[in-house]
Amino acid sequence: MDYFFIIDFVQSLVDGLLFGTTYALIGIGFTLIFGVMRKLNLAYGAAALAGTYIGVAAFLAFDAPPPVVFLLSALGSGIIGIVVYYCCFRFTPTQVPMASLLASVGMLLFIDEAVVHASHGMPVPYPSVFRNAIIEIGDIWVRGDLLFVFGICVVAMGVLFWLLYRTPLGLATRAVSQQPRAAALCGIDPTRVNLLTFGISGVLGGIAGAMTAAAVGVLSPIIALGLTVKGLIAVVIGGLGSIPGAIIGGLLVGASENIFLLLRGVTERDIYVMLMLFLFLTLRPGGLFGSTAGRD
Amino acid sequence: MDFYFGLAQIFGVHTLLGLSAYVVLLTGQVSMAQAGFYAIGAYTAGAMTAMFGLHILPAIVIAGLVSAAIACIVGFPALRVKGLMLVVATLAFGEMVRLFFFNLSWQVERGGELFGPDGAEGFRSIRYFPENGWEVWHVTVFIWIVVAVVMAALWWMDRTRAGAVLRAVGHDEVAAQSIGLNLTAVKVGAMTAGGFIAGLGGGIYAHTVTHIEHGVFGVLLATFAIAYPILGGLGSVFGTLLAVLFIQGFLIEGLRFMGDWRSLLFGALIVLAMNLRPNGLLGEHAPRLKSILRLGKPAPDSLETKDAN
Amino acid sequence: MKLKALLKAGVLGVSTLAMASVAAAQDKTIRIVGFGAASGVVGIFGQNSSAAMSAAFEKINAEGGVELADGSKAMIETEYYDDRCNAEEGISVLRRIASTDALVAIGPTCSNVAEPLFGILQAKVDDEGDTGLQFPVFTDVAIKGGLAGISEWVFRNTPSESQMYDDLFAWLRTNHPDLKTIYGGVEEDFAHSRFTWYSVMKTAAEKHGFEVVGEAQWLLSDTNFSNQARGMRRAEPDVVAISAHPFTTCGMLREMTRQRIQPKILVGLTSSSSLETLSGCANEAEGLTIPTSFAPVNEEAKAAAEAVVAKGGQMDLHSASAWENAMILKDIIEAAEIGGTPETLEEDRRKIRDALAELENAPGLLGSNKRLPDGEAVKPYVFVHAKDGSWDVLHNPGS
Amino acid sequence: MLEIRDIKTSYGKIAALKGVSLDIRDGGLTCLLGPNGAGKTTLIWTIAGILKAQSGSIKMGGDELAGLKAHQIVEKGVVTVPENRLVFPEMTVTDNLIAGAFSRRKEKGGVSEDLEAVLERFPRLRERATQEAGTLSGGEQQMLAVGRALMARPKILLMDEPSTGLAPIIVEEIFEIIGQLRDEGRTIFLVEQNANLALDYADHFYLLEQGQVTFGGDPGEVDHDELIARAYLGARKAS
Repeated sequence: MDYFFIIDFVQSLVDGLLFGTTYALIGIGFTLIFGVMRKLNLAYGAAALAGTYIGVAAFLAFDAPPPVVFLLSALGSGIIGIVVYYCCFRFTPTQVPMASLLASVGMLLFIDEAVVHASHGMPVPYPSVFRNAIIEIGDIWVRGDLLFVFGICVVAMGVLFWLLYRTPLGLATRAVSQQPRAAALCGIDPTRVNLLTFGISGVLGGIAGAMTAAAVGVLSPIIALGLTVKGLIAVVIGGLGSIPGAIIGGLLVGASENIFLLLRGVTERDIYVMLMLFLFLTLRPGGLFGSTAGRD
Repeated sequence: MDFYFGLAQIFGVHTLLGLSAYVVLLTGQVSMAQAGFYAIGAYTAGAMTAMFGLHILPAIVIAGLVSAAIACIVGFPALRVKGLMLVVATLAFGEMVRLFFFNLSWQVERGGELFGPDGAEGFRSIRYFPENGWEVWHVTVFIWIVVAVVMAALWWMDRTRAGAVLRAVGHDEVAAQSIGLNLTAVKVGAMTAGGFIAGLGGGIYAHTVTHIEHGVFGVLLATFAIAYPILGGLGSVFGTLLAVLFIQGFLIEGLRFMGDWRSLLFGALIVLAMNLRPNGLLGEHAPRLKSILRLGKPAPDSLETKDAN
Repeated sequence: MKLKALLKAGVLGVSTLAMASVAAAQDKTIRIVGFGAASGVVGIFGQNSSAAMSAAFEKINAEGGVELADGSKAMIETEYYDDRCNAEEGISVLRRIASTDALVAIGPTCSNVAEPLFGILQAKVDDEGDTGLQFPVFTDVAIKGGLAGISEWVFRNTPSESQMYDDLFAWLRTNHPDLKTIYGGVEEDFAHSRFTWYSVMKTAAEKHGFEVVGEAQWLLSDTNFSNQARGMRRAEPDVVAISAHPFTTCGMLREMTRQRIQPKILVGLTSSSSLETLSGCANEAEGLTIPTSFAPVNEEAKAAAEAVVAKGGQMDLHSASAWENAMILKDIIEAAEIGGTPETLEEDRRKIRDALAELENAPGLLGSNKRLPDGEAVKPYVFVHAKDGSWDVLHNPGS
Repeated sequence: MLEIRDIKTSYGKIAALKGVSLDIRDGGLTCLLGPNGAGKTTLIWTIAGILKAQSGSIKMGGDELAGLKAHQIVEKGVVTVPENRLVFPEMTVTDNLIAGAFSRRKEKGGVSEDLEAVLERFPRLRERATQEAGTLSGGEQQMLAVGRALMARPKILLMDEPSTGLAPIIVEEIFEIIGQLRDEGRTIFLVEQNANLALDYADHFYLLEQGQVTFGGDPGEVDHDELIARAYLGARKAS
């Protein structure tokens, strides 16, 4: 073990953990929707990407400052989330889960193509803050912009927790996710809760998309599929329906993929990530925090 | 004319892919691993003919068997989970297979040229058909004989106890278990059968396109595999066939005149179809000829609740 | 909105059909059809190529069309098919084109479509035992090295990267004798990028005395390049060569800036000398040096570029090939003495193939294109570099 | 208070309710008896708005309830204690109760007073106020479900099989609570298999057999044994 290897290892770990927060956000989005509706929204990553493009449109058109771009990305993605709800989930029957699954696939293809159509598939620059700020701790460099991404993601999670555990709306959301019928009997309108959940998870997705784009500095439609797959993996490792699980899962995916990259190279990296997931699933089907998985 | 025969080849190959997911879906499992089995079939059959000079028929049978064997092995651990977890587990497996072929380089020399998979460059010159004097229509007939055999076998199975068992598991696992069915055996059996069919399909696919590479067998193809039976309806094998015709024939080939609007419409029409016919184009019950002719009928009603969402 | 799009597209389709049939009634026409990815993530290639092709044919038609064997003139009629960069669709599209009265096809854009597509064609002409499709394909965009050898029905007017990079590194050696080391960056899962680094750039660099001190690999959809850049930082290379598409090229360049890696020379992949790289990261790409077979360096090239822009496309090294293909095909058709009637269709296709095979030189936008026996081309090129948000000619070996 | 007229509900092609009519009287306990599969729970779900009636009307005062959604019916004051409790397992007891008052979120105040009142009524819940509801015993969960319904300040309380799955001694306890609620003058509609016990508390009853009301009256007017036999076994059609 030479010195460089240890430095590389720690550096990979730090970068991976910071980057993993975006996976965690996407994971939380999947978990929220799954928790409330017991359904998988495969259009989620694409909606997040489309929202990010809405933000970047403002950047290109009006040279909007980064905070406005981030905000617009998040809001745009939230609105698209609601559209996805109406198109794929609102009118497909509850007892036919496959219908909404496939409808969301159709929506994924539609949104992706709409983004490509509007942008001609060109990569566009995405604004970031503290782009060139680097904190040097010995030989370990911590990227300032990634720290910012990490901070925003932590704040987003904090707001989410406040929303879920401190507001009537959050109470209603938790009620619907735990016992939808009883929630209706308490006077909670499940349709509205579903709608809101799609909106909120859309906003989270938009933040994740914006932060990914800010970290890379460039936005391209290519990132949608990666976000979807990584988010799904994070959710499953953490345990379905569990928000802390999604966070841990996201960080774990981010860190481990960077470590595998260091140890085994880029072409084999994802094999090991997938293998880890596969083993996780078969050895611990409920995920890390999977107390609710049994109900499905 | 060759154009239509070529199109029929695509229909045939995709029908096999869809049917492989259909068998697994009957047990209520959504498997995203079908593209992986398809890839295994494609590389195996390609290796058999291009590298070892086998005839196409044993080549695809071997491809099917290899895929089936791997599906069986994967089935045991994978089917411990269900629902979304299974979707992701099988997705992970499919990606692992793809990445395996991404890293696989194994070439042999035949007649002064190298044949075989070459990592990211793919596997070139799987030209069994043109090199052996097969016209396009020969290939088409060959493919559809295979498809017809597979469809007939599944149709027949659906009418026997085996089909009833699969559907029972798909409908209600607890109830199926309580009448003494071995869930693991049934699910792994379905997975193995699905793997076999996907292997056949992949084997044929490799020969119709002459060049395969890892990128083809990604998440998108896996999604198409499950989309066919879901869109068509799980009532019978004809649902899958109809969905293949709808997607490959209408959405992809039929709308080609629309230029790049076609891709936009593609997703939108799938969304629309699932909203209008949530149980699939042909519904979830085995159709009689009469109801095939009258497609406009509403989906079979089931427990209708007001908070349908 | 969907309905509107549908209606619009329907109306468009019907009206072009109507117009086409009117035109057919008046004149003789020759059909040359383009195909490639016009939608999806790489749709921009097809859109540009389609614009360049139709602009070129418009120019030819405006100048009176092409002359047939009997001395009559024929207009060129064209259309463009989208294959979405999908192998099966590409094959289906080519079969469809072959089933019409089209003489020759220009396409595809994606190397991963080109590979299987060329594989379904007859490998050797007049090989009775080979039932592959017999239809001439004159490829414009799909650039990955060595593909035309798959079939004798295939011709490519894509630049020869091995020659371009060989010359580039030779030029670098001459002009910067102090540069010793090179570090490669390659997008590992995209055939073209991969091929160009391992088989083209690396070989050329070593040949001209550069020492390869390391390689960084990443994937098409990667978003985090810090590990890769760190290796690069430690090697302190004089030259960094990046063989990747614009999205990851930009991502990597950003990471290099962040880690304060400042090579003396940055070399990029041919495909990156397009607007995409500049729209993605003009600042970081500053100084990126790329050999390209198109730049508006003369009047003809400038005029062509303007005509393509008027058609809603962009002229770059890929779409310039589409333009040149159209022009070359005009000459070929006239030289091969095409009948231009439905009865002579088979024969005409064969004549075009043979004429393309015999062609040794063809005029291009930057000068004369040399045609090779295996169907490939060697085209004139210039070295460009990114400067103040646009591509600026750094060196023109031809001048 | 609630007039139910000719309600028909079906699952697909199978008719579960074939035209049910009955009245729930103001300020008293109306009880619905009937064998398994008679359609009792279907009727509760239909009144509560979870299931959609194909035809018929449910009137409260002048308001038509049929066709409203479940949460709107709760806002009208018709509140259900569902079969099997259906508490929110991963929420604390207090949160469960607060969720019960969701329909009143637009009113100012009052919720904390009601919460205090419910905890007063069920001291066992107060002891476990911060525990997750999923960890409670069956009887405690039933109390929680009743308390949750009370939080909505119901005008009519629908109770579906409160005794299911509980030990006899707990059932007694639950029924004592039901008795108390009745004595406070609340309007209660109780669906119960345990006809013996239910009849002790009922002011009025109906018998539901095969999706139809076959009999109705005051407990004092009929032969309990015969009624109970029919309620359990489902007699041949009343002659």
